[in-house]
This record gives sequence, structure tokens and C-alpha cells, in this order.
Amino acid sequence: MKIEIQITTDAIAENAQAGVQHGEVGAWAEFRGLVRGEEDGQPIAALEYEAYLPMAEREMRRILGELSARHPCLAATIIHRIGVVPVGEAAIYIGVAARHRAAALALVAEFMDRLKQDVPIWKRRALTAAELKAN
Amino acid sequence: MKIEIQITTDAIAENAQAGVQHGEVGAWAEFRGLVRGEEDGQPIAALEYEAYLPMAEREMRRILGELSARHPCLAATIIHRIGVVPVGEAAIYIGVAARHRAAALALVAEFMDRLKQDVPIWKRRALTAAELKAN
Amino acid sequence: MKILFFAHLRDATGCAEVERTFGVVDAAGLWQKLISEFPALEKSRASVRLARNGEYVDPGAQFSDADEVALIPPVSGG
Amino acid sequence: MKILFFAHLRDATGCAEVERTFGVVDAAGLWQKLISEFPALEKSRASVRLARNGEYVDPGAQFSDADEVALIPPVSGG
Repeated sequence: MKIEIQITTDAIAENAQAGVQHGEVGAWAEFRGLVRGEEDGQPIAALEYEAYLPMAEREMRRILGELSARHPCLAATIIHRIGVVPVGEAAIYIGVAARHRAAALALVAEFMDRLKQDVPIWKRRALTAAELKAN
Repeated sequence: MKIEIQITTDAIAENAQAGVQHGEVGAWAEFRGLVRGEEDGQPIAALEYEAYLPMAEREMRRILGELSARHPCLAATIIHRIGVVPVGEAAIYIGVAARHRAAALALVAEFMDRLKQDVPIWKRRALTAAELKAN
Repeated sequence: MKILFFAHLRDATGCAEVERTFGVVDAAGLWQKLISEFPALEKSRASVRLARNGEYVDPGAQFSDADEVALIPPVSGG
Repeated sequence: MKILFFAHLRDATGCAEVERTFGVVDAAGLWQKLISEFPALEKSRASVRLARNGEYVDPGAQFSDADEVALIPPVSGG
């Protein structure tokens, strides 16, 4: 499986391509986790994320390797945004290309579960509108 | 849940938006089923799809209503292409926006299973490169 | 009654749609009439589901001449 | 040994990274030294996982002064 991982402070592009190969790919599953407008019941304007960078990337690669043994896929692109992510924007993107849909959908769902257990990335703090403006 | 369904002979746009509402949506899951370059072991250039149109749309709406009771989501967009769909292009698109990822991912996966059981749409025939050119 | 054929059933019957006057029939009665007219439908019967006015029917359903009836072979969308 | 703190552990210790010479220690020994220097870490101990050179360690792991050790509180990415 072709793997591309980015951990970046840039906004995640609207339609990152998962290295899709013409004719071989029958299924293309994508997921974006977006920052919601409230955290613990309080309105927020942004979340700030922090990562242990080399380990976060290594863990993601390890998890993808493990999962792709059970769910054979052709390509996976992961983008995790760090730093300040405004409400409505994506903090995480995963795009998976596979021959068949079951593998692609399972890889996306299980990767997200594992990300939230094992990958050293943290929501560091919530920013109010005033804090976001001042940022 | 806001539902939008299209059954169309047009190519499916690269990034159809699932009626995402700023701030409320925490999860956005998308799936595309693409035409692969072989069918029953033979190389093909396209597939031709046929639908029983009003019933296909009604069935999709019924399935989405049933599934969203178990997996609460905010919006779903379905586009199924019919007529001739060349290899590498999408025959089906589903985009689901939800507060939480589990509901969005489950709705996408279960909708695709149900589509392939119940929605009156058929792969009518495979076209070779020469047939596609003549089409 | 308008009767619609899809996918390979169009090849079996040679048409996409026929209009027939059958009165009120149940599924068995409908199949009997259709197969007597289109014998090639016989081998698809076990795999075909019936829809009436755009919805799959329950086993006990009745069909009347005002209905649009569709023969739905196994679907293969997506 | 380079020791990295993340998320709220940075607030607890007041720093992101320290360099210490502990010799060879196991997890219990490491925690003892860290808690004696940063008592606020005590209450996080049960929820924190240890990583050595960018990988989670097994319970029996040893840490030496050449290692980069990270204290990983419960993660919350995505």
C-alpha cells in the first residue's frame, strides 16, 4: 500500500487525492474530522493541536501497515493539521483507495479509532473568538 | 437529516458538498465507487448503468431514513450516475455530514450495502474501448 | 396494468414495458400470465422481486390493472 | 536522557523538555526520579504511557541516558 502522511499547520485542501490509479481502484473512501463550534458545552472559535511529530508520523505508518494486512488497500493519504484550526475546518483527513469498498471503508473507520487511542497528537486548548483574532 | 439525491447521466463532480453546516458538523465521510478496468477477468473501457428511476430514488430515500434512525446524521448527498460510465470515473458518490464520526462512517458503509441489495439500478453491460469510442 | 422489465429481462422478453389487462391477480397469478406469454421469464422467477407502484411488495400482495408493476432482477448498482 | 512532556504535562512541569543523567532505569525508577523533581506528575502517572525513541515501550523496558523518552498523556487527535 502506498502511504502518504503529512502533519502540517496549513489548511487541509478541499480534495486531497489518495494516489488513485486509473482502472485499478474501485473504491475511494474519505473522511474529514472538522472542528465543531463547541467544546464541553462552551462556544469556541478554534482548537489548537500539538503533536510529538516524528512519533506521530511513525505511529500512523505503523497503524496503517497493521490495518492494511487485514484490509488490503492500494493507497492511503493522511493529513493531520496542527496549530490553530478554526471551527468548520478539518483537523484530520484520510483518503483511502482500494479495489473493493469493504476494505477501504474498514481501513478508514479503524484508522480513526486507532488514531484516537495511540497517535501522540493532542487538542491543547480551545480558543474563543477574541483569542483567535489575537492569535 | 437533510437528504439530496441525484440520478444523472452527468459525470460526478470531484467534490460534491454534503450540505455541511459550519460549526455543527464534526465528521464528513465520503465514498465513491469507481468503474474498474476489468469485469469478470476481461479488460473493459466502461460500464453502462440502467435505473428504474422513481423507485431507485424512493428506495434510496427510504434506506437513508431507516439508517439515520440508528446513525443520526445531519445531511446526506447521494449521486448515482447512469448511462455509460468510463473506467476510472465514479458510478456512485455518497457524502455524509454528522456531529460524530461513528454515525457518519456507519451510514456510508450500511447505505452502500443496502444500495447493492435493494436499489433498482443495474450494470447493464460492459463496453470495450472500441464500443466506448463508437458510443 | 403496466408491466416494466429491466436489465436482462428486457432481453428475455424483447421489450422494456407492456400494457396488459389481467384484472386482480396475486403474485402467482401474475407470474403464470407472464410466463405463458414470455416463457424465457421462467428461469428468472426465483431471483426476481416484484414492485408495485415503485415499492417492493409483500408476498400476499394483489395487483390490479391500475398498477405499475416492475420485475426487479438482482440489482447491481454502485 | 532527553525527556519530553506534552499537553497538560507541560503545565505540570513548566517545561517541554529536560535533559537528565539517570543511568539505566526501568519505568518505575524513571517515574520515581521524575516525580521527586516534578511532584505534579504524580496524579497523571496512571494515565501516561511512556515512549522511548519514538515508540511505546513494553512494561519491562529499560531507559538509558542515550534515549529520548516521552511522557504521552491520553491523546486527543483527529
